[in-house]
Amino acid sequence: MSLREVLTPFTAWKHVLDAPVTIPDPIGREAAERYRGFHQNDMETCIGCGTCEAICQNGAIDMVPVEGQVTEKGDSGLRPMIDYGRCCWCALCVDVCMTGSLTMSNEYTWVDTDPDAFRFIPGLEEPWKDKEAGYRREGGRELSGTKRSHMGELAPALRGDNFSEICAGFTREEAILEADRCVECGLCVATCPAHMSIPDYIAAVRDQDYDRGLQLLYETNPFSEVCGRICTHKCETSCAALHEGDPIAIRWLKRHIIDNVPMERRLELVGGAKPANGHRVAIVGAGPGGLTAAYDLAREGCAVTVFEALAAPGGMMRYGIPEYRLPYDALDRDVAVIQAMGVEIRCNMRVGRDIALDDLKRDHDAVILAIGLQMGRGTRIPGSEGPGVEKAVDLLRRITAGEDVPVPERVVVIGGGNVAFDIARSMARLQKATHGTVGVTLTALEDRAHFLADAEELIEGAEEGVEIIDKRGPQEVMRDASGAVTGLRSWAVTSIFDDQGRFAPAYDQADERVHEGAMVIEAIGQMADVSLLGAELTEALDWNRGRIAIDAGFRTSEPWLFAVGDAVKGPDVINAVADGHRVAQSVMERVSLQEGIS
Amino acid sequence: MSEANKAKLSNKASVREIFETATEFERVAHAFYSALIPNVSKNIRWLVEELAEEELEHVELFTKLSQDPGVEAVMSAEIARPVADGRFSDCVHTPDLGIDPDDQAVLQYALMRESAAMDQYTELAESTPPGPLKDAFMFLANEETKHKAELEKIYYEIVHSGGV
Amino acid sequence: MRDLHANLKTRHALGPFEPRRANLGFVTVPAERLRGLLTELRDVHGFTHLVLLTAVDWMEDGLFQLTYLMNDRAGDRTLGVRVMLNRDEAVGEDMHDLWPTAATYQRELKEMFGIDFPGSPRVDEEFILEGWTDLPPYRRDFDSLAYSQQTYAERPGRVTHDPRAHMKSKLYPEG
Amino acid sequence: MLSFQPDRSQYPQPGPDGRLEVDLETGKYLKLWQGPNHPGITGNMSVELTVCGDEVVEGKTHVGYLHRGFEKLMERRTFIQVFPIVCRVCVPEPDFNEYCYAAAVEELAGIEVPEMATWMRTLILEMGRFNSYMMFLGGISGSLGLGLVGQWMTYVRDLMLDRFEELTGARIYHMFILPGGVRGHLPEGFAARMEEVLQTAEKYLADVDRVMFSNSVFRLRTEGVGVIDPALFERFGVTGPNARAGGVVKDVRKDSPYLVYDQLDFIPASGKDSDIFTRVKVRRADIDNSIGLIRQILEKMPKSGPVMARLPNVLHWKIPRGETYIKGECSRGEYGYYMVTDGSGYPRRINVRGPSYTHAMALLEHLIPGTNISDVAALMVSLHTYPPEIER
Repeated sequence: MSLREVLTPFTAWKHVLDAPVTIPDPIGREAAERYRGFHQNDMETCIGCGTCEAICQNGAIDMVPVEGQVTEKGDSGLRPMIDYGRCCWCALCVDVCMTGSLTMSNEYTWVDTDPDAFRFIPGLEEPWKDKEAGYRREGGRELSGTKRSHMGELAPALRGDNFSEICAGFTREEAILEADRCVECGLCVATCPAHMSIPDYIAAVRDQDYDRGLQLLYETNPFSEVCGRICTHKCETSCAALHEGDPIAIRWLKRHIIDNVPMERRLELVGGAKPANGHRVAIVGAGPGGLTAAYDLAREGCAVTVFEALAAPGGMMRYGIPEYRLPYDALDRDVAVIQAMGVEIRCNMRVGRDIALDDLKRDHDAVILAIGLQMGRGTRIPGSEGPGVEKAVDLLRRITAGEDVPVPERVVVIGGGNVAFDIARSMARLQKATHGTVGVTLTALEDRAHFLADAEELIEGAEEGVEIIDKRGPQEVMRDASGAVTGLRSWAVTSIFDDQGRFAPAYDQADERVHEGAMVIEAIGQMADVSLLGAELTEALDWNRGRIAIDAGFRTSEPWLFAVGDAVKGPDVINAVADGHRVAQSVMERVSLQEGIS
Repeated sequence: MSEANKAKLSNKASVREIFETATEFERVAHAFYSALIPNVSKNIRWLVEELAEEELEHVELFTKLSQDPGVEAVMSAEIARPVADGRFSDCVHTPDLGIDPDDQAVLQYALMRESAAMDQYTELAESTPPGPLKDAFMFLANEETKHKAELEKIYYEIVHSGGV
Repeated sequence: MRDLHANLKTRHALGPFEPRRANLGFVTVPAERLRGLLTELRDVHGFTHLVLLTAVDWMEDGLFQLTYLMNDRAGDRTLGVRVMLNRDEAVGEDMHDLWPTAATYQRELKEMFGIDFPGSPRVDEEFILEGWTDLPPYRRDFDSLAYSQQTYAERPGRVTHDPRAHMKSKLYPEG
Repeated sequence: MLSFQPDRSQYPQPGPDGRLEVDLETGKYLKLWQGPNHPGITGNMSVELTVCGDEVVEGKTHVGYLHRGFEKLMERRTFIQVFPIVCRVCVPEPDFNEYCYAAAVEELAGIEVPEMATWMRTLILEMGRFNSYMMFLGGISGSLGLGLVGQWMTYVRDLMLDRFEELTGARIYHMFILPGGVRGHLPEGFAARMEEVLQTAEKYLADVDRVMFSNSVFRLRTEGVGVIDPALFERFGVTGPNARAGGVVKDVRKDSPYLVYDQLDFIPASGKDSDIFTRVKVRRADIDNSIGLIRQILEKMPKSGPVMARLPNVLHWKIPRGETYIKGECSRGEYGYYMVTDGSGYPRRINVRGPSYTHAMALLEHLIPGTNISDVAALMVSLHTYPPEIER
């Protein structure tokens, strides 16, 4: 113990004149740039998916309707409300936010006498609403994957000359990875015309419970083999994941489930129909709409007969969509389950030729028209009448039926929809197999960004050698002296839509080109062949701008007649399926009512 | 070649002549569509009915104009014959669309007529001296332009559909 | 560690060695062999440091797992010794004579899991909980959420909406 | 050296069950509660003292004042949801919880953490250790009446909190180390601002050396007081500075290196006397180590690179069945997470192993008899106790 140790501590006094280190007025002190302060939410970017609520370990977030936010496709209209009595400012909600709309300001002082004020909806009028500084997650959305899982596909070199299916479907590993990315917000369900339980069946993939998955599929859709391959998958356009990455491959996951349940097991899981109820229903057309209605009605115990004009059931699914997108055996499996419910499908029975509509009316309690759009539209431009000009749907039908179709070395296709690509890519395959080279030119009015066809059609079509020329308006089919087709003359399209988004092409006549080809295929549109109705019924029915008028329950103005499918409504398989369910419901209401009367 | 047709080929015409052709043009169109209504299948009847209605409005407009003293006063004036007049005059003769024409055929015919009318009235509006007749031609030019655009949209909606 | 396991395996009726890292592994020992194993590990093999003693509730299997985490500081080795106890009348062996700190662990296990350690000092004294009458709270069958809902009042005014159900009600209530 | 030598003939003797027979009725004894609110207790804990005169004959540690059932809460949260709550186990040095939890999850889930993240984690842990010691120096000086040091240290700690704030976005509960990596890179100019803080700290620490370690009062009250016999270390699970002050130079950072400690130069501080003074001295030297380590890390760490590994979708994250133990050297000794998973989306069991569990219970109760009332606070603080580690 030295004197030094007694005296040294007094050196502390040297600080007595130092300026204080404390901040005199800490109110208003700016927090650090990335401070996790009060929340901000960009109301326009937010889609109300509720993933913030799902991850909040404090249960601090409620999803609530907010004035001015509309419930619409891809946006629930709900917005997060945060209870600051529970929030711990961990910012997991910000990290997981699917759109990046939810952030945090670096504001951290808030005084209020009303405790309910601290239960607040960020993005309205809070003072820090537009503050730039504050926590932003680094590196984008890390907590759920943004990249779509890989799926095997036939390489262009291996598929160019054959009709083998291109997509291999997910392996289990790939499917689990993809299913894992889903955040189960359910925004897609509203967009799906059939309102399939998408998040639930994706969860079944994650859990590797394919039985449960299959049952969920069949609750809303008897065409999962088909839809798992060629659905227009609009659901994927309202997927929360697409805002900062790839949308979930919902369509492929659906296919993955069906791929993993063998046929016998499907029948077991779907179960049998109810006992016969004595009602008879006739359905004209074995397309997706008709067969879905048939499936539902048969399960309810009705005796259902489907009259199909062509040699095999499926409608456009078989005769429109090429085999490389939808193999016939896949379609057959879907149809087989429907037939297993007791549905009788009578093929080669064209109503109006092989059997009269009146006979159907007489022998059944109800008739459903599900005739689709089987007739192709033509451009009727000069030169379009006569040999060498074909309709896409006719050619596709002939290819499916196994007929020989002419395969010139050069072909021009008019149209930019999926049908145009179906025929272009089918012809490319036939050319490759016949001539060893591909010579297909596809011209469309639209620019590439607005093609009606799916994006992958453009990619895959180009891979297979289809020359895609956008923004061309067909003017004339050129013919030589002998009358043989030599090409298509077209003008450049300068604009295609008016300010209301309606079709109104304008042309630059100075930019004229001739697309060489010995065949011109028109794939611009389709229409229903309503001749089977006969003059009397046509006159008796109500019509709505060219289509049979129906109510919300798909009832026509004739009480015994219902109509469903592309001919009256939706443009694709999944819409036809959805409508098939609804028409079946209406038919059941009608037959039950009859029962009540008799 | 008849005298009348010779006169048409000269580049001057009296207002009366032009006026009468136009009146006839609209009247024939209305009559044509009206007659077509029962002959087309019910599923496309809506289209023909809409076309007939449009034309009727124009016929009524010409009827009103003919009773206008201001119009009567300029009837004998000579004005430049429009370049489009030949095409326009031809439309006074109605085509044979066959038995039970389909919607696309009706639309294509209607589009051709609207196109001719639009060009005719646009030129007339330019060459007619100021007055109620010029106003009427301007109105018609404007009407037919809108009408043609609308028909084109309908055409594409009907024909270019269902293909996805 | 494998050598050590091979050495001890037969004498102490050890289960298979489950390596986790080069310096961490786990092994299960029958309850009646526990004291002998721990003593040998401590006195002979350098595992002098009892890192922790805790329990895992395998409710579905009707078992409690006791984990004695033993550390050989000089050799940088950690061995987790597991003992499985019958969950219905869970009784563990008192080890406080080997490590006085074990008494604290055992007292906590009694309170939180209901596992008794007869002979352990103050094992029946309340440790953390005061006047607790419910199930031992760290058992899996004690539902802490239900408990808090029964015990505390929720502040009213919180309502949430499921986006999927909300969209259905707004966009397609019929179907 | 002054030493308290009481007449122990009047003391209660252990009964047949080994427990003291203290009969308060005799009037010889007094029950005295130190805590739960007491400057000598860091956090909510109390020591129930039985005193005879001013000598303590028995001490019992009482905890439970801030029990939140963390280990139970963790079992009821998904793996990502546990991340924000682990830091709350410990206010002064929360980051160890974040690191141990993240590392346990990563190991059981088989996730490789990017190199950049391991450097950032090491930096955070050393910053946390530094701050923990700032509170410790304030605490130990306060428990001996040297309030001034506490004020200085609070200031220095606050400067470090500013660095935490700009780096992690928060001052106390940083929630920065999450399974898979860390949440961000160093802000622009961080190293320079950190250097300023370190230099300020060194200036203040030089003052502390003068007013505390060269202070006769401090030395008189801490030298030779609260001696832990190194022979007890193993039996009582003594780790960290408490053991190093008794000559057992064990430091997890050296003996079982984790993160990037094997790429850093430092010599764990140690002493011989195992008394309060040495324990404080060892921690003082540890601070210098931390300052040096922070400088080394900022100099050696990569300048760029990812800080997060690709995780599965955290909303459905399941981890295969397994168990592991992750440990590190926190400011108080060995800190660890024992985690058991069962293949579900929730941890089956997480046990938080904090050094205070043994130091402030069994060891403290063993050390207390025979001390003077006024020394208990310093003794207890010298063990560096954070009560929440006891009652997670």
